[in-house]
Amino acid sequence: MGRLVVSDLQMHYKTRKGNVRAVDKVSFTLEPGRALGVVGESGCGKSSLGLTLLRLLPKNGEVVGGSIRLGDQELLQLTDEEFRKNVRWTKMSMVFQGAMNALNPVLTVGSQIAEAIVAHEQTSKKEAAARARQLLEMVGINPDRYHHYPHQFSGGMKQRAVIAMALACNPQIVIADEPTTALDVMVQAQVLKAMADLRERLGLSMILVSHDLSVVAQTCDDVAVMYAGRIVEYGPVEEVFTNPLHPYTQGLTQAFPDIDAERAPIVSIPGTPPNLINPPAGCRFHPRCPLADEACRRIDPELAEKGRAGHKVACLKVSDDGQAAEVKFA
Amino acid sequence: MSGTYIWRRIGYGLITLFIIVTLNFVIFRIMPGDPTSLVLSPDFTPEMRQLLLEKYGLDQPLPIQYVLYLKSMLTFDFGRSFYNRQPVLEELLARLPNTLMLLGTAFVLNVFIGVTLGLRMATKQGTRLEAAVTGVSLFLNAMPGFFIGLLLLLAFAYYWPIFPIRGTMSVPPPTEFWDIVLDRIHHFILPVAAVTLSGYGSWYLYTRNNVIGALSQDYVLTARAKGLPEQVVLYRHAFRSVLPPIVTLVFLSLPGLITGAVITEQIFSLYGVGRYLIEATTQQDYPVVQGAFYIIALAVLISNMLADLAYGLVDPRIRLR
Amino acid sequence: MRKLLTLTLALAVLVAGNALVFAQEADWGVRGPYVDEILLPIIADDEAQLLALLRGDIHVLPGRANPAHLARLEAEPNVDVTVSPGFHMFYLAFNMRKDPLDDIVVRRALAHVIDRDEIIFSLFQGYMLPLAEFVPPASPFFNPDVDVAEYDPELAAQILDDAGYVMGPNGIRINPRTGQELRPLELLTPTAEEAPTSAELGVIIAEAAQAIGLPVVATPMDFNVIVDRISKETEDGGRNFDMYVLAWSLSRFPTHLYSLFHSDFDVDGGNNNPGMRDPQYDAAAERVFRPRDLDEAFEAAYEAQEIIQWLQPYIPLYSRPYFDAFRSDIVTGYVPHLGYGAASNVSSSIWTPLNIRLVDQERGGTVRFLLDVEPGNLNVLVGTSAYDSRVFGLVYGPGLITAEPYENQDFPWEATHWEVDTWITPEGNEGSKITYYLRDDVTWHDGVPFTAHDVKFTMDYLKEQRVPKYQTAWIDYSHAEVIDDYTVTVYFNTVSYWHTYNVAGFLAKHIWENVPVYDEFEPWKEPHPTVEGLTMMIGTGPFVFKEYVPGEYVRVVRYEDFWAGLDK
Amino acid sequence: MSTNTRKRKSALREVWDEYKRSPQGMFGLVLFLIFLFIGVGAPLLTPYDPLEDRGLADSMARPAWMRFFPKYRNAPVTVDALSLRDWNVTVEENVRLEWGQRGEEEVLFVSPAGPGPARFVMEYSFDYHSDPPDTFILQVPYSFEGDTGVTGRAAIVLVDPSGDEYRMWESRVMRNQVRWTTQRVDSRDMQLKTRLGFRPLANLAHELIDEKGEYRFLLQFEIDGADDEKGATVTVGQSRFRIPGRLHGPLGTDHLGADLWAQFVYGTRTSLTIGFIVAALAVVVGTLVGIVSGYFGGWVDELLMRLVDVLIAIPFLPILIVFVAVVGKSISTLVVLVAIFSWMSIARLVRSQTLTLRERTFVEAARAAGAGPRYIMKTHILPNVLGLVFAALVLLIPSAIVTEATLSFLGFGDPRVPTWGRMLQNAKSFGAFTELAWWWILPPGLALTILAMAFVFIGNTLDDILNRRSSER
Repeated sequence: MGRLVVSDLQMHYKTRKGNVRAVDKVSFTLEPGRALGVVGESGCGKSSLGLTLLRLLPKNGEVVGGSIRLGDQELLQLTDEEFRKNVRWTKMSMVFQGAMNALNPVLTVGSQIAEAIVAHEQTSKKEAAARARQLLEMVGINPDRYHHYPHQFSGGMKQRAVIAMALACNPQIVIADEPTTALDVMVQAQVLKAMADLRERLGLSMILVSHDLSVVAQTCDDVAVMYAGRIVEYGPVEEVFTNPLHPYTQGLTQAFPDIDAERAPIVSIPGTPPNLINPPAGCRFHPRCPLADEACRRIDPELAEKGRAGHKVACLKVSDDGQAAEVKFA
Repeated sequence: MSGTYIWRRIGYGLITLFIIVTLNFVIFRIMPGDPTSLVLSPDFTPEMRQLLLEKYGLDQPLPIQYVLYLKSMLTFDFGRSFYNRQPVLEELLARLPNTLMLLGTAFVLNVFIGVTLGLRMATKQGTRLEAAVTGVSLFLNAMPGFFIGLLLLLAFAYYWPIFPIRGTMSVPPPTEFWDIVLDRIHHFILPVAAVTLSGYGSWYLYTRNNVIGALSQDYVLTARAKGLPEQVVLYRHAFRSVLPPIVTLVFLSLPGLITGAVITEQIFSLYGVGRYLIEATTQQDYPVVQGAFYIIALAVLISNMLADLAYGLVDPRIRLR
Repeated sequence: MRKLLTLTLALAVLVAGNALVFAQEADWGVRGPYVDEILLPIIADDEAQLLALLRGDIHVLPGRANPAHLARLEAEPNVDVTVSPGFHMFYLAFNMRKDPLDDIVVRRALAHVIDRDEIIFSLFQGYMLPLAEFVPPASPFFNPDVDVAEYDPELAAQILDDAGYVMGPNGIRINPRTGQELRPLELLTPTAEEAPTSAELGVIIAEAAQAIGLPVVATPMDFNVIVDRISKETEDGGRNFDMYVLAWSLSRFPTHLYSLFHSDFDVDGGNNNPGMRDPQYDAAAERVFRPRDLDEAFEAAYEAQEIIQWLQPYIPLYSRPYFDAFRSDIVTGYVPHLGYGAASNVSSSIWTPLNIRLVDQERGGTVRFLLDVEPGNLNVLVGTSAYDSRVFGLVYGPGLITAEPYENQDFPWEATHWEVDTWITPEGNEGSKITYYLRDDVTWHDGVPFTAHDVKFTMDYLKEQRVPKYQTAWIDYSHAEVIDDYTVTVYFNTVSYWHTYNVAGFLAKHIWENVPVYDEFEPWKEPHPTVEGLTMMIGTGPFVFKEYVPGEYVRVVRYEDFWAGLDK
Repeated sequence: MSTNTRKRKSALREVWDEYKRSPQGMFGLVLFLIFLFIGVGAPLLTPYDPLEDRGLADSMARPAWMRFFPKYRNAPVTVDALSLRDWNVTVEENVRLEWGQRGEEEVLFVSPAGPGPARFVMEYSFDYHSDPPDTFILQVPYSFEGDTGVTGRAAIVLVDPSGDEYRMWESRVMRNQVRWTTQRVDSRDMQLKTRLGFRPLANLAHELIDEKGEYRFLLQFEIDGADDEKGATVTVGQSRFRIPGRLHGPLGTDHLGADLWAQFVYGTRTSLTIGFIVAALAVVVGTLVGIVSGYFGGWVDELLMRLVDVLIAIPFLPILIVFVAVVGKSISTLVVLVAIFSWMSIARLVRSQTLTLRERTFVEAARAAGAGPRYIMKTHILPNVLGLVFAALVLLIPSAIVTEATLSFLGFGDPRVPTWGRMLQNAKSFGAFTELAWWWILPPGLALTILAMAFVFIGNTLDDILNRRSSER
């Protein structure tokens, strides 16, 4: 098992009005067996990051720079066919946002799991089906429901089925894109627990893309906070969430109070994420940042380790020793 | 799919049929004139008219005519044509093979060309080829069916006399089996082409748009992510999910096909049911028109029902109640 | 010794009384027709018919009328078009029951504003013949001396002025009876698919009438609706129209003068649509319908024409000649028949099928003859259209008496001669009694001789079955007596010279005596009981019916034992 | 209220802004506007009435611009000339001429100057340099008035450049009074052709005017038997000579010599009108049925949806033909009939939309507040389905237009109204096929196609935008 090293990854969507820089010089490392959470508002590029890793971009999406290494293999150099055969699902799989739609409504759930196995391994359909039943059982679904259609499953079951599907070909890394959105809280907890168990049992690495900080806090080891296509803060979950340095992260943590916490006023960060075709000069957050000054408008801050080990942040207002002003969003 | 559903569906069908059948009767009785007035001859006397009315059963009071009519519909004994005194059912059946041949072939071609082309082009969205195919299809689809027929006739029968101008066989027809087949094909090419050209477009556009829609669905993304080959993604996932409406449309397109038959048979002078219907209408040949409409309505209702059933079969989400 | 039928006719057709146009020698001394086979492909579409002729798919294209087609055919070097005046009459009719058209002055004024030249040239490119008389000139009963109303709008205006229809302030004349402006007069014209140009014709007439202050408005209307309105009586006994234009196909006999204008037919469903009720005319028309002999027929027809020309219940407008096209490079020997055309009306004129032959072949070969409309029913008692008759003419022949093509004089056919007499019916009335002397060499297609029994059977069968198509034949028929195998006397309950022509023997007794219901019999579909290769559709005509493929064609072949021809 | 309208306005603006961005939609809109311009501006685009102005040129004249093809360079153009003054008197024997008036018209009175035969010849000559024409017409009005015993004769003679003479017309011997009549000499006259020794179908104009050069028409009058007491007068009116051209206007002429461009232009007008009215009627009915059916549900819904089923189950073209035969062919009944068979899809669409809207909170709230069904349907449901309905309306227009054209083509249209379908039907029935007259066949057919396509483009674009908006809401 190798680790996943992403460095300076740049991905643009080509549109008639210009290139949308959805992923902009993103770097991180995912050690085997660890879980990385990617958080941010919608439109910040976190889903695009997942799609880029699995090379599932729409036609106008194009990787324009950087590298993705898995173990000692540079994934960006593989042809589409090699990538499809050797990487997808066998090394890296994905649990998609909204399990409702991730399953084809006109095919049985079991067959959708089995077809992934058939596509990658020299197995008979029968064997694949047997494996699929095991997988269903593994995520806590009665294997007899192999022949059922998605609409006969409850939301949580569907999500677990999708997870089972992600595990079909024994991948090293699972990218989970908002796996629990649209589920109610109880089910959410069940699913998260199932995922955590499996990860432990199978020793998977995971990238969890979510806008829900609490989910990330519960599930992940590390967290990357994305804003406008960039990682603005990175570090161990505990560290980042208890001691958010970037004003944006602070805003997020205020917007998503810990579910355990007492009722706290829910606040939101004023303004909207920037247009990624023409991102603001300097710090991309400056138009929304209460601390922004002239320097912020000019200088684009680097993601750098500040304060404690492994806690990186890209903000001019954070001192090198990791001191940051507390920001209050009303 | 429960029994009660089917029974209810059949019940609705029967009610609908009854309404159509009754309308059919009423329409012709409110029509000005009677078929005897079409016998325009200086020798035509009032007595002769009375004779004909008796012969046609039109001298009976309306309620009795209606009852007799309903009975004839139920027993499929539509009586004899006023115009040529031939049994209506026999006449219809005699014309049916040509109509079926024309529409059957054209319909299969329509669906086949439309759907395969639509699938193909859905994956090539944005290319020049796709733009050209879609443009041509839109154009042909917008062109009135009769005009396509006219143009084909004008081009390939009048200007370049490659194809025959009329009928379904040479006069006299060849005697060898294969010559007969070739002769038939030669005669059917233009009409079939006319129906196909004017009809495949809607299938093409429908398939293309829906497959494009399906391709942007999450489950297609999932399928791709799973590393399935592109063909599998396209056919097993994208196409399979748009199949139910297409199958339904296959059954629901029957009324449109009948309209096509009327126009095409008229333009290419084919001995078919559609042209017969128009002739009978202008001749006020009630038994023929009523019989033909009854059969058409029946066919349409049955195919509507089949459409429902087929949808249930191909779409697991639908459980008919 | 059997008689050899030779016809040597110098044929000439007059075009509307002008010059001698066509002359052709017809002469045959062979048994039966020249050609072995006539194929009749069914082609419904006008343009396709024309193209079929040009391509050689058909050799004979009867009954063209479309100016564009005629111009095209004329330009073709390999196509001959014959022109024969016919008994067609396109007319403008008035409702004489309603004010103001009940006033003869108004009708006569309208007769003077009709510019037939304008109609014929602007709508038909000159291909129609102007017709102002009530019997077409092609008919032997045409009276050339009646005064017709010439086109003279000034005279029309003057007639109206003189009768007190003075011009009102709005360009509409005042009705002297009411003192009000004349009400709008609706002119019903059939829509395109029935008669493509009659809507325009209606406009021309309406404009001409408006120009002299008669508020005529043309309304195109569905054919069925027009027929309904003009032929059905309304509650009050009138009819719901003012004026309309339509056409009649008349015959060489002037009997239409009776059935179209006699007051007896001013009843619901009767053909006296204008509502003519003139005692003097009725008397003349009755004599036209029931003449004791030809002289009386002529005299009465002349008189009736004079009266009706003055009363003007119709204004005849034009007559369509028969334009029959032939591939002159393939076929020859066609015979234009005055009033029937060269190929249009096979059941009335058998001359062309008998005489037509291939250019490069003395005898034998196939001629392709257009069939415009699906025959549908080849039972001779049912099939009514002119196109069914085309087949019937070939298979059944013209009957006991026919007409020669030059002047339409009687021409003996299956009867060598006949005697017309009278008898007293059991009811004490006078009736006609006609004795026919039949040829003894006529046989049905299955070889059975054609005899007096067939004639009697045919007449009895028609009456017993009340066959509508032949109502004129049986309605006054009493009974027939077979004198011997080749002599039959037929008795009618009324006296009329025309009965002579109504006697027929086209039903083979040995076939039809087993047919209980005439209109359910499908003789062309049933194989002949004894002779292989024949159907039950057998006649005494020059061609034997072979097959009818619905939608495609009809095929007939030469009857080898046809009576007209060389001695065996 | 004012905020509401402002909101509506800005919503419209937004739709338009979005619409502008769709090239397909804009293309459709431009095409539509072109047709709209042609339809609305019809009277400005052509001086002719499409149906009543017949005989503008020869029947089936080609478009004027075909002159640029070498084959038609010398095609005859319309010659329409002549008043009485154009005639030259060439022979004058014993006659007295006098100009005068007859009503408004200038006429020439000719009477014998003295006893004995009087002879009088007038001549009209013209140079002809085009290809032989298909038709010529000469109309000469005249009358004769004479005392008993005085007779007159008249004749018209054509002299061609090589000097051959053709006696085109000869009067009977005129006695006493011959009323004012117009003698027409027409090259299409079958009787004239046979009299001159040609076949009755011969193209007389082709045969007679077959060379280039000077042609002369001679009008000859003779008066016999006049003396000092008895006289006679021939009155000659304004003659008219006409060679209808073989080339005419932008699209040529039909079989009656009527202008095809005028028919096309007015056909555009009718097609658009029919399309809009049918669609509007169908939308009104469909929306009403859909809302009522969806809102009330129950047996009302059941009944209305059965009706929809029935109408959908009937193949509409044959039944329309039957109906047209029953009800008549006026354009208004046609419109109503087509509308009757067009509203069902809209009813279904609106019904399903209403079903979801009915459950929405604002409807529930209104109901709780005591609002009646009429009010709710009008204020809450109707505005919310209007957007979708509008797109459906646009998509209905082309099918209505094509349906009308098909009916007209099959001969079931209103003969008094110029439409594209009628043009095509005429083309088919009056020889455009045998002539391969593509300039008659293609314009209406292609116009139908392009207009239909324009509406489809517009409709699809609107449907996209409005559907997205309504699903986003």
